[in-house]
Amino acid sequence: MSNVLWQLSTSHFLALSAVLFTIGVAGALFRRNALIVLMSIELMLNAGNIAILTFARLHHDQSGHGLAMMVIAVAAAEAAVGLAIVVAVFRATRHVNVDRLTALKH
Amino acid sequence: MGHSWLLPTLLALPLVGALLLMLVPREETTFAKGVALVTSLVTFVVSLLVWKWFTPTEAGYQLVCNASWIDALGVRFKLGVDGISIWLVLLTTFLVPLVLLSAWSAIQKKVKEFLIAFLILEAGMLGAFTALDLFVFYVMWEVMLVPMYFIIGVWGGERRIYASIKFVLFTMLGSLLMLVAIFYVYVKYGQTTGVYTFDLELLYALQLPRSAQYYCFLAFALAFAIKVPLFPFHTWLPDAHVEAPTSGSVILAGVLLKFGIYGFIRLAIPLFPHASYQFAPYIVALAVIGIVYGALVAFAQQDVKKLIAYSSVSHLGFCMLGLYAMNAPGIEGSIFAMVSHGLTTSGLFLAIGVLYDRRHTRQLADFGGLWAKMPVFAACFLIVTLGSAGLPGLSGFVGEFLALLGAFSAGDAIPGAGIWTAVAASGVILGAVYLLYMFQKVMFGPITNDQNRHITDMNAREVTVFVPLLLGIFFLGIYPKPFLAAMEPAVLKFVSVYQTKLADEANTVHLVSGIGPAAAAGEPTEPPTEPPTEPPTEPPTDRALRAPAEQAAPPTDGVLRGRGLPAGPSGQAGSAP
Amino acid sequence: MPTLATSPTDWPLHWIVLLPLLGAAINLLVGRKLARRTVHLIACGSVLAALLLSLSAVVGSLYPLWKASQTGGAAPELRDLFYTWIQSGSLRVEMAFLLDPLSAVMILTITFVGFLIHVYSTGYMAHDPRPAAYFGYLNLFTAAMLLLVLGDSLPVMFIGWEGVGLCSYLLIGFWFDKEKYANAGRKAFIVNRIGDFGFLLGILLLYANVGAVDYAGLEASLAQLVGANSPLLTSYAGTGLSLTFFAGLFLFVGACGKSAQIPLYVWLPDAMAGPTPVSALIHAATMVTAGVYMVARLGFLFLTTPEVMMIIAAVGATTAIVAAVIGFAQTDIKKVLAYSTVSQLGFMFAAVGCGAFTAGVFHLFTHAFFKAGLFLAAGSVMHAMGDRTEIMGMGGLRKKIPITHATFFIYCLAIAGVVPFAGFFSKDEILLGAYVAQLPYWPEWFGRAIWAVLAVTALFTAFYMWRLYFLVFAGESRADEATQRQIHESPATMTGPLVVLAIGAVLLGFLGLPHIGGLPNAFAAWLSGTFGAWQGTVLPEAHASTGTTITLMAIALASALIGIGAAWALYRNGPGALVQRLVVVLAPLHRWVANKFYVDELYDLLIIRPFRLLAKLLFAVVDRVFIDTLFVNGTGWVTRTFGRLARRAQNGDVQRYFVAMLLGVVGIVSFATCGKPRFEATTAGGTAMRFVADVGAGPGANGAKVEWDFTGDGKIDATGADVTWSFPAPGSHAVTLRVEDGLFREVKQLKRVITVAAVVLEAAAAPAEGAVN
Amino acid sequence: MRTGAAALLLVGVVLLVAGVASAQPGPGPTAQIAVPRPGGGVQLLRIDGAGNVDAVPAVATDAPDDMSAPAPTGKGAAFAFWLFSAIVVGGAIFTITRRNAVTAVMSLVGTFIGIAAIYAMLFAHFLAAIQVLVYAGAIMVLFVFVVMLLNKEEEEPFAFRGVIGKVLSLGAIAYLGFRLITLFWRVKDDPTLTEAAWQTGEFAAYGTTKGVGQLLFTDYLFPFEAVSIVLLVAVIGALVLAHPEHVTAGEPEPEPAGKPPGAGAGAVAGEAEPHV
Repeated sequence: MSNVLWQLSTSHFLALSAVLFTIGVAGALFRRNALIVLMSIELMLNAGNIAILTFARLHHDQSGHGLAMMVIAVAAAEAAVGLAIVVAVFRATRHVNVDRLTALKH
Repeated sequence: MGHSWLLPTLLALPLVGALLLMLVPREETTFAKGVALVTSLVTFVVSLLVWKWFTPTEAGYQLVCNASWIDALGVRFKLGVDGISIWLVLLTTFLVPLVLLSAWSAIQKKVKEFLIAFLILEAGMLGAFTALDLFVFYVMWEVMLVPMYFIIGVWGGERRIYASIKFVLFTMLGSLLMLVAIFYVYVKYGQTTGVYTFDLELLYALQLPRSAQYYCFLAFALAFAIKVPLFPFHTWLPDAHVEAPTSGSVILAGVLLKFGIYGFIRLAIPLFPHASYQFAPYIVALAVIGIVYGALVAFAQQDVKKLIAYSSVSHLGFCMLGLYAMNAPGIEGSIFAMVSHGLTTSGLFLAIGVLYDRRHTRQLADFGGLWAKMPVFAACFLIVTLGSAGLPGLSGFVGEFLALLGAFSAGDAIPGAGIWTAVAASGVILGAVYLLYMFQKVMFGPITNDQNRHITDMNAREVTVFVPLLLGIFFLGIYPKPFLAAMEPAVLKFVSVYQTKLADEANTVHLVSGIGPAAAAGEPTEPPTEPPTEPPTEPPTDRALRAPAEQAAPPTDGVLRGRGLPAGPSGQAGSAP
Repeated sequence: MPTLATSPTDWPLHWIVLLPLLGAAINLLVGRKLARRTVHLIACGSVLAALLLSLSAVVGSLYPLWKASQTGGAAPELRDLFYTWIQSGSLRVEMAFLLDPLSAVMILTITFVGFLIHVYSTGYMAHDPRPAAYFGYLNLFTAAMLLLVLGDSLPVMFIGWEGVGLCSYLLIGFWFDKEKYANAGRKAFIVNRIGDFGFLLGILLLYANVGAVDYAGLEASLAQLVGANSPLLTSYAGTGLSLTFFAGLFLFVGACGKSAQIPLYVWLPDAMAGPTPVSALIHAATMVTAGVYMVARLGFLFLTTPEVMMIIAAVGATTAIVAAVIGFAQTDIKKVLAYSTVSQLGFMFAAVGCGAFTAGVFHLFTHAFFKAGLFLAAGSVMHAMGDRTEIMGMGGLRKKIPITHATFFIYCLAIAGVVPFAGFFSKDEILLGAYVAQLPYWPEWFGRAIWAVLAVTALFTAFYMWRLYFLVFAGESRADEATQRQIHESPATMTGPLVVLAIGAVLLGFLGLPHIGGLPNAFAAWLSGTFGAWQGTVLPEAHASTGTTITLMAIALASALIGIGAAWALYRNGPGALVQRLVVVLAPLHRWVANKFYVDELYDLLIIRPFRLLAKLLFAVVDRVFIDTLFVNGTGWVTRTFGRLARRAQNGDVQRYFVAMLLGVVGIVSFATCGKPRFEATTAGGTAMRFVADVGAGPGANGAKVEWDFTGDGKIDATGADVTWSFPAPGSHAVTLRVEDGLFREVKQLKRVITVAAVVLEAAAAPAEGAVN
Repeated sequence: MRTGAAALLLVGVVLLVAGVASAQPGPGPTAQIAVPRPGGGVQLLRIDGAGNVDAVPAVATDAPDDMSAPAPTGKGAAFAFWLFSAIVVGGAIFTITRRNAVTAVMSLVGTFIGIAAIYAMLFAHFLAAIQVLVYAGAIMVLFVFVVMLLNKEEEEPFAFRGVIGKVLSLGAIAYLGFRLITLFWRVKDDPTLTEAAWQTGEFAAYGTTKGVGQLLFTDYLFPFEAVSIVLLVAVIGALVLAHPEHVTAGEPEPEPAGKPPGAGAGAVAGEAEPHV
């Protein structure tokens, strides 16, 4: 047990990213508020970033950092557009409960 | 071999006509019809030219045009004509002008589009008949389908949508399976020889292992069985015929049905001889059932067009029977029966068209006693009906007689040939029964329906449509020798290709020596195109295909079929006294 | 037409067929525009030209050849190769013509009687609205019949065969506006077609096994087969019966269809719906005799199968007697004659069946004359009685239409078989031939049984013919006043042919005199040209003692006279009291006979109705329900239902879509990471086995460590994906494979029991160069 | 709000205690921080993109380092790791459980800062900065802005519509998490992960702005430019979407039964935002 606690290895970081990802998925699934869903997506993205950087570190290769940069940029874009949509939806329907926004069904 | 420009021009003419038609303003219908008719007549003249330069004594492909089309895939725009396809090409170019003439007053709405569709259909048909490249054949096969869909779908009767969709779905199902088989053959040939090509003459040399042959043959056979139509796959035909306009059903019955059998002769049997040898009993059984079933059901019809549709099922059953006899009389009989069926059934449909233009009904009950009022029509209708019933002296008999004769003496190719042929010969009686039943219901008896009292006889246009047909029926019946002589060498070559590949017992993917252009011309087969960069990976189907070969022994019915050439007195030319 | 002195093998016989064909073409195509007289002229002219050409061919060219053959020369025949009809593979059918004594007799009958009937028709059909069509069909018929007779091979005969069938269809249904007549025409054509089916099968069978379709070729190959006693003849296709049995049987079915023998005779009585000259020409003189001609022509084939000859004789005899019996109770003049034709045809078939080909053909020849005459006379009677055919309503015409009466009287004498007339000699020949018939495998009594049946039939024939005569001509007229008044003799064009035929009925008998006292039998001598080759083997005609011949002739004459007497007694002036009592006493029998033994109804019940039912059933059930609704629309329905199911899953809930995505991810992850290792073992010769491990293609594959344990002791025996290991002994061994994943360090293990080939023993002994397969 | 903070504190304390309590002498050397590396020298493995491994000539160290033997790292790194991962996980759980959106946003900011720390431990210094700057700074500000805009108290946070689907997904998530963890657990271990051992020579600038910048502007120039375009499009998109005029008064989403649709539409029209 002791060396698991004190002996850091790639697995720790990957385990962390796995946990974070799982929490993000749970959030996206169970929360009704569109904002929280968006935040959970951010979480999932960051979990991905951690894993990328861990492997970059493992393989001594900086291209992982480049990729992480791209992920952050895309996340930013995604957040912007997501929030814009949420605002527009809110303005139209006065609420942002995801489970009542099923207009795209038809 | 000269005149390689001829076949492409034959193909291009209808398309040029279609383009010209597009320029014609919409309301100038008569002018448009004129343009279409002239184009089709010019095409007919060019096809006569093809016949003139066609040397009947030569077995190989003639007037071959071999242009490169898609080099990356090894697809060559290769057209050629031989004894088997020459008459079908001529039949097509012969029928189209007649049909356009007969549709002069029948088609009222969207005339221009109708004519364009028809000319494209003609180009598709000619292309498919002359294609010597599997890819070109498949493309033309689909090009044919689209205009036919429109002709039935737009200008058809009440339930035309249902009929046209059913028609397209049936044919599409078959052709897609065929496409898979084509690619399989293409890849297999590429892997064994490194040369990726769709060229039929080269592909003929390919011998696939037994299980692969079974699956590919079934794929091809389904596509062509639907087109023939063999017994269980025929239900699209009556609907398509009933709903199609007269000209549509004439071309559908006259030419399109022939692709089924042509496909068998050109593709299915030479490419997969073992499989066709193995499935021969079942296909012959279906054909004979088709003959009897088609005739019986035709007898129970109230709608004349449906009756004739089922008669086509019955007639083409004879062609299939003849084809599977695998000897010269049988196959020549089958091809001849196809051509004569093209003439007689087109005549029948045109006659029904004449009645439909006057009475706008197809129910037998509405007619009766027309002979008195329409003697000229009666004469034409009688000759065409008797031709279709196979009266000796008319074209129908020669085809049926040869097919039955070939099938009867093909003991090895078809087990129990005698019994099957006897049952098929009963089709001769049934044919007379339902055709004369129809003829009597329409022509004989007192005039019951008062609308028939003042029905007018055929006008000059309709007579000019019938005259060439009748001449064809009589000429083919009285003097069929030149037609049969032209087919002879090509048919014998087909039989020899079939037998050499059948005799080759190896159960692996390899080339059979002595087949393909090289064998005929004698020089080694140099690869016509350089292989593309890297051969596509092994299609997954292959591993699945090879697996069953190991466990399941090929489904021979107990006795392993004799390896020797199917003897029988009429097997090879000149062997009989 | 000058006699064309050309070589026997290139005589333009085809013109005999082409002339009437030309006449038919002209009449059918442009006849409607021509005047009635020109139509008559063309029709009769073309047949006359054919007659003259035939005469010149027979007398001019064939007769000298025949005379030469009498003194040992070659068989007399004229051949003409018009052109090659079908040439496909080894099958070669020429449109070739053969004129030999047999076909000479036939073409002369056809053209001569045909011409007389054409002349008669001009009178009979004087006020018919469609003369061009009628005469066109009549010419077409003559051409087809000539083609049938002159044909040199079976397929060419088949063309004529179906051609005459077509013409009879058109002519029977000539007055098509009456539904009944059209049905009769169709019935005739279909029954003929059934016969043609048999004929076709016969041709196919012969060609498939003998390889020839023309008579000469057939005769040669059959002789060769008989000579070589080939298995084909002893037991074809393992049936113990000879090939020629089957071929003969099928051909005989064709003959039955055409010549209206049991069971395919039902169409002939109905064929009386056509105009009377048509019945005379087609259903008396020519077409119906085609069957007899075919059997005679293929005599060499039938002689090789005595069983079929027996069947032919039996069928002929039964048809003769059954038809004669039915003839008793008929009240329609044409029906009586129709059944009489069926009966006389039965006679001919019985003769041919017994091997008496000459007698059969001779009777055919004479029958053509007096039966055609009878029909024409009946025509003129109907003409006189305003087209009514009910003989019960006739009577007393003796004085009113004298010429018709006189000729009818002669014909009745001829058909009854009274001495000087043709009927006696030809029928007597048949009776003699039957009496002495003795073919191989035949029981001795069979010939005499046939003779007995035929003799009784001869008596019946005399009876019903003279019953007809007395009812129509004797006693007072039973017609109503109006018809009686307008009874008048037919015009010259009609009575002329009657007289000529009457003369024929009288004189022709002397052509075939019986062989007693050195009387010359010209007919037999003439036909020996054709039958000579295989005639001798069969007919012991010559050595029938004069005594038996005379007694048989006496019996025949006696039966004829008895028949006439009985008819005179019963019907001398109309249906007398005796007849009434007889009808009452034999009421059930009478009803049966009057309704033709209910044969038509039987056929209708057994064949036609089930046929229609089957057709409707097949269409409704198999086509509509089974294939259409089940398969075609069924697939449509299946795709639609699955579509609707899928649509319900898309309900717009974003999180539900996310769940779907999630499941996908989970699936991929789990699939990518938990593949099981596999390996294949193949014998590498001897007890060594080659193991190839399959570690899959995932990211971890390339760094994977593969360890094998063959000895089951847990220690690693070998590493690497492709290993060859030789086992100490054959039998089953436990092999464990351990694979450690390159990326995730996951270790997977697979334990499998493999059997090393037991056959290893001798392989081990043999030098192990290892037959690796 | 209060219970969340308490839970976070509790987790931290527990970790602290466990760490100290378990510091008995492990099988390895004693618990001093700086322990000389046995055998010295590191065998560097470079794995290029195609996945085949080739050994880079050993850096001038005295002997190839035995990869399998765990090199003892300072406990400080481990302690830091557990602390920051606690912050990250706690923040994440807070984000998805808090009823109040603002608390959720704030806890998300905390998570991001924790993640920045983790990046730093992985020597991704540049990215740690970016993380704080872009993520915590810009994106979270955006979120805060929007949360403030639509701050409507939520009656019932969790959507349990279609419970079967959710339970199914719960099972899937658990399996996913477990599967990932077990897999990652067996990933090839690299003891020098958090060590600067090989941070010499050409790897000197590993993770620093110079290193990443060099990489971005040479090898990955095209993706870099592409991302800039993506951002541009995103900006325009957001502008268009959020602009008041362009919002077509979409037909109001059908309210659940009982709430008259009229009222909903009225409400929107009534209190339309004053034009920005």
